[in-house]
Amino acid sequence: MTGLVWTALALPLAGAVLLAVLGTRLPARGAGWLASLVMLAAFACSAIATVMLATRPHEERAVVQTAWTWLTAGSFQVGLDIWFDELTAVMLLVVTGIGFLIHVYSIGYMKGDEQERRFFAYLNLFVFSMLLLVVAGDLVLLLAGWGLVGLSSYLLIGFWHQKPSAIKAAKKAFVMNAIGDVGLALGIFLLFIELGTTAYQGVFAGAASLDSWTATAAALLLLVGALAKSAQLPLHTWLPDAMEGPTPVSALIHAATMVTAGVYLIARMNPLFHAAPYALETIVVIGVLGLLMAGAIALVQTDIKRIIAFSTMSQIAYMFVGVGLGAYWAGIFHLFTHAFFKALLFMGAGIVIHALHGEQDVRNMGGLRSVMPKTYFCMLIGALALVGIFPLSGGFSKDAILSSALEVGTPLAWVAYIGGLVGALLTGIYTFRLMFLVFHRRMSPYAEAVAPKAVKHHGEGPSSMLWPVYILTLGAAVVGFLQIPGLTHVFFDWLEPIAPAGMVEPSAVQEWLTTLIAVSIGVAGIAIAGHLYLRENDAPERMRLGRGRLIDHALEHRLYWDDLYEVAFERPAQWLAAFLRRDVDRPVAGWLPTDGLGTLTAFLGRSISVIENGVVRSYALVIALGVAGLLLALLVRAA
Amino acid sequence: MITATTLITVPLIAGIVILIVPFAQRLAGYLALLVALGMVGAVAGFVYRFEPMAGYQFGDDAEWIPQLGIRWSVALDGVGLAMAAVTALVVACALGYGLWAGRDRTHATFGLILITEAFLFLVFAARDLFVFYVGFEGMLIPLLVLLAVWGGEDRRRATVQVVAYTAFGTLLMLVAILWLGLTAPNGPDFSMAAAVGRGNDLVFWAFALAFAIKSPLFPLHGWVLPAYRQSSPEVAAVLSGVASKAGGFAFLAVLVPLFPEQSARYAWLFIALGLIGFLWGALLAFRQPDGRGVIAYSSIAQMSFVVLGIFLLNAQGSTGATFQMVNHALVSAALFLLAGWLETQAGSGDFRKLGGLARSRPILATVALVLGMAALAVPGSSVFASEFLILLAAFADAWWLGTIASIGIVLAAMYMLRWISAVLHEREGDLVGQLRPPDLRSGALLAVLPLALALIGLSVAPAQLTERVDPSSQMMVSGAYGEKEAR
Amino acid sequence: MIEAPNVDVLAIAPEISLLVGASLVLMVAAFLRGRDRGVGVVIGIAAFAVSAGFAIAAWGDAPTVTIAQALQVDQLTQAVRILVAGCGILTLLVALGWPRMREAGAEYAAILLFAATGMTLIAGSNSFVTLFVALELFSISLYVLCAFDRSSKASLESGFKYLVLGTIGSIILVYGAAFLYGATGSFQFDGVAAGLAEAEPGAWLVVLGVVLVLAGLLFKIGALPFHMWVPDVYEGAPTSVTGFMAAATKIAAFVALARVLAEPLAPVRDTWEPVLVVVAVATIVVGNIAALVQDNVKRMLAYSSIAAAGFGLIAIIVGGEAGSRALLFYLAAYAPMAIGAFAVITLHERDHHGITTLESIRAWGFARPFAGLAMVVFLLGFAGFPLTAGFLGKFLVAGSAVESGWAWLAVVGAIGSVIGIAYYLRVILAMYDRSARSGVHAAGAPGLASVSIAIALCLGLVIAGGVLPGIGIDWAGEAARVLAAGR
Amino acid sequence: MGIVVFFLAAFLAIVSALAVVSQRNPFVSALGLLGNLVSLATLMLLLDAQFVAAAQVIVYAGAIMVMFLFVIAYVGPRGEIGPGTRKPWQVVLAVVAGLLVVTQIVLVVWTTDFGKPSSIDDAFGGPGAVGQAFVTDYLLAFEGVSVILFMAAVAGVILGAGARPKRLTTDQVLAKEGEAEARRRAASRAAIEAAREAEPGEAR
Amino acid sequence: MSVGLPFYLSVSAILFAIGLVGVLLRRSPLTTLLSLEVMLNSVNLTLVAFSRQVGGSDGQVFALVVMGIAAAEVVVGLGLVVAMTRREMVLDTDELRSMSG
Repeated sequence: MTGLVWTALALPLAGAVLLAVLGTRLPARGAGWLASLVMLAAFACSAIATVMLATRPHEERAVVQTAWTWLTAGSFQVGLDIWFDELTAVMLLVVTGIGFLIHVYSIGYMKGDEQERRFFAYLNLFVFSMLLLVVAGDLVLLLAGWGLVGLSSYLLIGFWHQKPSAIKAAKKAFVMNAIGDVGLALGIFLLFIELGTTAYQGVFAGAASLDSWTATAAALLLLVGALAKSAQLPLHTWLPDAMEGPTPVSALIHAATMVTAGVYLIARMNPLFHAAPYALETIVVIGVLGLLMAGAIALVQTDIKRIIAFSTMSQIAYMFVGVGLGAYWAGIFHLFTHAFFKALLFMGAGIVIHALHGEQDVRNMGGLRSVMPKTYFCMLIGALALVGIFPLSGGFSKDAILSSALEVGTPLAWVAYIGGLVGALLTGIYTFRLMFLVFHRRMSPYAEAVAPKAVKHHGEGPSSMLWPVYILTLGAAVVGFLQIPGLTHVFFDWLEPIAPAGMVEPSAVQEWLTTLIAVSIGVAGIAIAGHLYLRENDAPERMRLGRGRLIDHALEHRLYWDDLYEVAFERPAQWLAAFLRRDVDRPVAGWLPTDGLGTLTAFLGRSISVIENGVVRSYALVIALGVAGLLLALLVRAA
Repeated sequence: MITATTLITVPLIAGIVILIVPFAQRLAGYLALLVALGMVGAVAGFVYRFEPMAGYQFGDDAEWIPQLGIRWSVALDGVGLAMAAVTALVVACALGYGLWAGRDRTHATFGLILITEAFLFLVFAARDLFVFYVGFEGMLIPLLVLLAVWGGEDRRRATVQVVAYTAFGTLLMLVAILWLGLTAPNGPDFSMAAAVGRGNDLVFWAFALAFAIKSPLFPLHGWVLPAYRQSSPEVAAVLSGVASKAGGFAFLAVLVPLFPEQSARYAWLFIALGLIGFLWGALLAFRQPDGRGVIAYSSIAQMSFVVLGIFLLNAQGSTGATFQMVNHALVSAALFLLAGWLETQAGSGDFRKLGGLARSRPILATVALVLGMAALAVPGSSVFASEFLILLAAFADAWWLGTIASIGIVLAAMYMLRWISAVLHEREGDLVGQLRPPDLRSGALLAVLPLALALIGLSVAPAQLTERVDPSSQMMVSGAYGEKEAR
Repeated sequence: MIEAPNVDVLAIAPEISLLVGASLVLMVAAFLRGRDRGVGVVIGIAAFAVSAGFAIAAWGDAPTVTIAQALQVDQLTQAVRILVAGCGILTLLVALGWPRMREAGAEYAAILLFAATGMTLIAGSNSFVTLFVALELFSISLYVLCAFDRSSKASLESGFKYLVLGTIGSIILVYGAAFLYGATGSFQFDGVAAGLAEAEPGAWLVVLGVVLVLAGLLFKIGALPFHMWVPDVYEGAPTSVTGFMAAATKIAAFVALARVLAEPLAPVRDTWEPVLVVVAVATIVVGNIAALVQDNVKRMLAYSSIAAAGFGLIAIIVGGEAGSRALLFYLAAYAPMAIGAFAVITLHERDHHGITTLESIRAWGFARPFAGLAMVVFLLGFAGFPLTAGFLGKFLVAGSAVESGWAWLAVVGAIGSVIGIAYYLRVILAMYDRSARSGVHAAGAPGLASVSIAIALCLGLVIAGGVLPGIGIDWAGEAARVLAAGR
Repeated sequence: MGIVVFFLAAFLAIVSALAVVSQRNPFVSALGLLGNLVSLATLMLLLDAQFVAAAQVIVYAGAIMVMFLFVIAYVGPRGEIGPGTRKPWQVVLAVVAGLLVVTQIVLVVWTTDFGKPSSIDDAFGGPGAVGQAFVTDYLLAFEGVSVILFMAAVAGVILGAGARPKRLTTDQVLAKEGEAEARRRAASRAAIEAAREAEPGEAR
Repeated sequence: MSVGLPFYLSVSAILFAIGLVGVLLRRSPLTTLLSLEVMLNSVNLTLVAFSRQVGGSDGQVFALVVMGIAAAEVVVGLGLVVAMTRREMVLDTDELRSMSG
């Protein structure tokens, strides 16, 4: 079983290396198939391993295995450990499964790009990193995966590196993630100092013994890492920019897998967070704020992928709320369903963009329903799932989170509950704003000029792009049935052992009640969107609810977070660096001890040369004065 | 029998022979490369035979100048072996690059590089203060000549700056060594063992100054930028890759063990300087207009960080510092070779004239990316492992120390990404468009590849190194650690 | 009846050999008028060799005082005899490279032999009369040698300047000796010492005598403020003579100074010690700083020899066994470097057909690889880089200072050395300036082979003294014991 | 009597010394030196140093002065350089140095208690006593002086002897070598050029 | 009352200073050499005076030695002057400064 996990981990790495080494010796088309095949194999391994895990008795389901000692120094020791349990299995399946589909999709999407091989190498590298992150049995190893994920994300966002905007976005993502890495690393330091180990076993066993301040500090530091990776407040600004990358990347990394790593981390570290209630509350607060803010911003975006990106941020904020409330299973469940419908939405958007020759602005779309019916259908399913319309998957998972808030019942939980419902309204509006602007209404002139012709020639897309979408559509529709309140209980049962201190589980009544409310709100949101955007008018991109220019302006500028960072950090740092270089380092360290002293000694040397004037009687004078002077000094001294 | 003496004598003699005998250019290059590869083999043999717990090994100890109590005493422990290994590798790669790039009067450059290697080995293996001084000062000569003769436009000034700094430091150290050696209780004795704990503050500072300049530790880094910028790529690689490590190594292997009391007492100062230097170098690297500037300031930052790690005086700090030195040697040597290659091929290292090189140059892009990512310590890389250890040690020392230091990691990410994108990405620069530089191939690739592969290897299993280094490095700081605990 | 004093012929055989050699040379020259005068040089070399042979044969004999208390023949005397003879041989080899030697070689050799006789005598002098006579013997010979190139205005000028200033120096010395005679009633060293020991401390007459004697001797070693003649004389004199002056004169004058301080003036150490400390510091500082701005290489080396004199004074101040040993080794190490360096300059003057400046020597190192490399080694030796004899010399001097509580003087010396490195480097940089094209082609000319032999010999000595200095240190130690015992 | 002679001789010595250093004409200076050394010989006689006084007159007047006069005659009017100096600070400092030296020495000798002069026998200062000292205790010095004088004679020949026929200066020798060298190089350069033109493909 | 030692020494000191100042002020090489002779003479006076005081002949012997050496030095000095004249150099020591700095 562990062998399979190792294999699943090694396969994408091997794929990446193979692609990098073979390079142009590999036919361009072959690269995609090779990468996809690797992913399929990895998925198969994961699936079989999961089945084998399921056959084990409950208490033997957490398996640890060390390949070799990775790093040691003094008492500090990190093994190359894998930790395979139920949570790992879920993540493995999501990463390899969705990953496989996206690989296949990419074959079509990237066709004709001259850098195809590089793309698939990066994709495989990403999957390896993500797998390392989820199977790691040691916090340091998790951090390694954590960082490598960021690296692959950087590479993929900046894949089209000729575009300065893409490179800028990639750098931004990397730096933000590096901040998160540092936070995570600091948390690991603290845990090592307190517990003497960074392996999960030791940390889980020792978490309870930590005093509450230490536990809170460690948890908050880990949370910094989670926030950066999952693009949550206040480290979220990189995610919308990350849409500069190719669409499959957005689907894989910025929807299904990487950005959910923060949720995974919190769920994984639940014994620690359990010991740090303040940290959990912080997570809830951040989650609520994030889901509202991201939903609001999504209302006014015009880039199709950015809308989905903000939606992703918002949905992950839901997951944060879930894990923050202690309903780890609900958070992971939402992660699971979200992976399907969000990947689906991105891939659908990718098909649209493909058909429009790269156009991403929703104002240049419209009316595509008739041209691309299959895509429309699939995306509709995805959108409904996102809004949480019964019986699609998103509803079950989101409502599980909200109803958990009911179960918890603290004031904060109530806030979360209300916030979540408001968020659901926003979700309905922005999702169907997207759908209406893209697929309904009258075709924009650009779309009219491009889309019908493209579809006529190539169909809605190559089958390698469509089939993954179909599969995901199916998944988005049905995976929610794993956990139908009162009926099925698979997900909770499966994940229950990962939280030794127990998980919050709402009652079926709470869940159904919430579902009722949430679905109504969602439908209301759709209706509002219909009211606003289905009618033809001259300003479709405007969210006309907020008439104040201030709100519009603020939302369009994403509530000024980027500007804040620029003014608060970037510019001062740039200025400081320039100042130090020009006015401090060069003169003080560079000039003064070398040229400065050199100038001084040269001046002294020339002064001495002046005395050495070549006139012999002047030399004699110096000698005479020297003798007289020495004599005087010594006679005075002797006297 | 191959011992540490072999490591020193063979490249020294070979270097002098190659320097003097006017071989044909190619022949001299191949001979030098052969010797350098032989050294790699010899060091590999040492690594294979090394017993981590057995202290100093492969040593020789013989009378040299008995009148002064000076012995030819050389041996390698884990730390020294790690440094020697990386030196052998870096020098071989630098020679390979030089051979490929082709210089006028090759035999002289190659001979001098081999001589440098010999002196470096001497520094890393010395067990006698006199021997140590010979290596420490001796390596300066060939490097200076290499810089002064084969350097860039502004080489004169660079040379003078290097001399002004380094000579000053080492000569004061010489006086300190004399004091230690000649005032030994049982007559003159220059062995390091006899000097442990005997120094006073002045002697300590004389040593510290020399090492700080060589490292370079903030604020004594003024010579670095001109030296690194004006050297030819292979010399810059040796200079920043391994020669500067002599300073860091000396802090760990000489200063701290010899002066446990002072090291513990003044540790705070070195920690502070290391911290400032780490951030300072990173900030300045961020504003450099060319690749070498970035790498030079990142070297300052990294070496300051190493000093910080050493003066934490615990196992993670010292092992991490050693490991970090190895990593940085590989990274900066490779980056300098690459930056130098770029300058030759694209006509300039100026960012404004570069850019867009990744387009249709997959090998260059891959190698540069791997190195860049290693340099910015992407988690999972070997540099990450070493920085992690140092930061962990810093955090254990004081939480705020580790926290502030970790800012440097983020800054490192920023300047390395700037370098990568300025060179590889975005629009093609003017010079790139005009000169159409080729992809990284043949000799230049072969020279950089071993360094990159070594980095990858160390990323896969860093413990292979740390396990060998750890007992030695812990031993080195144990005395000072005891003092620190006692305070 | 006048009782003839006991003259131990064997004890003064070296001097006799030199004088016989001089006479022979002159006689042969008379016979060979108009024909090849190289014979004179050969006889000169033979005379030096015989002289050195006698001295070596007598090495280790019990010290004697001969010719009625006038001359001490001990290890120190023998050492100086050997050193001076060595310098003489090397100088004659170098001088052969000078075109004038074809006409006036015999006279040159003869006067060089006279000068050498004076130098060996001064080292063994046991009274101020002997000291003065010996001093004048070599001084006047040197005036002649400096002006030997009658066709060169610079040479005549340097000879005249040296004569005027040198005579003033000598007069000051005699004047001082007269006052000491007045104070103690004796010119004999032991008599003076005994008289001074009885004299009331700080007596003005004694102070007067001591200051004047010191001034006279400091003039000869070229210490501040009596150094003014050095640059002009060194620059103007024929280059081989300059080398001889820098090497042999320095040895003789320093040994004489050391003997005078250790024997007659030992009781008044309190009087002269502060003088020498001030002079030493000033000499090191001024010599080094002034050398920094020189463009004429000979002149620069003249200033550097002033600085070296300051360094030697440190050893004199330290005194005792360690200081004297260091002094002797330092002087012995300095000699081949000086002669070698000036030999290289001789070669360059031939190649360049003119004086040696930083401008004219540009890129010359590439044209003459061997001489260039040798020059680098000599300059590094001056600068005190390891593995050269110069390093060991400075090491011993600084070591003796540190050992006996004069560490700050060692630090001053070290700082001076840093400046020194800067100007030696200027020469190296110029010699290997790739941007310049050497206008000089290595030309074969008669006599150059012997110059090369001399350079090779010097090179061998410099490196041997740096790598295996044990014999030299023992040897210097044995010779120096005389001075240590005298106090 | 002794006092009068002393002061007279001392006065003459000083005046003649001043004449030596102040006269524009070196011939007059030389005569001043003559007066100076005769006065000094007188003072030495007062100090019972008859032999030295005699030697003073003989050596100086007989040898040194003659040489001086010959050379002065040889050089002629070119040897006349006026006392006027172009460096005022040199004058000031020279006088300061001279005064410092003289005052300090005078101060020292007048503050030192020398005690009574030793009693001496008749032989003191005579040729016998001095000669005996010379060939016994100071044999080496004696021989040394003779070697120096021998060497000086050789030197005098080298420096002042009549010019040898057609002797080139060093600069000329070097220049000649240089010309030969330049010719050689020009020839080889021409040969290389010719070879290049013959094979244009090979030229770089 | 006889003339004491200090008188002689004072005369000698004065002569020494005069000679010294002569060297320092005069530009003619010949006069410079003559001034040096004055200094040498003054030293000789000192030696002889001390010799009388001490009562040994050492000082007188030294004076004779000095005389001999002065002769040798004059030979060389005058030889140099002759050689300079032959090379048609200006006989002005202030002009003898082809080397300086």
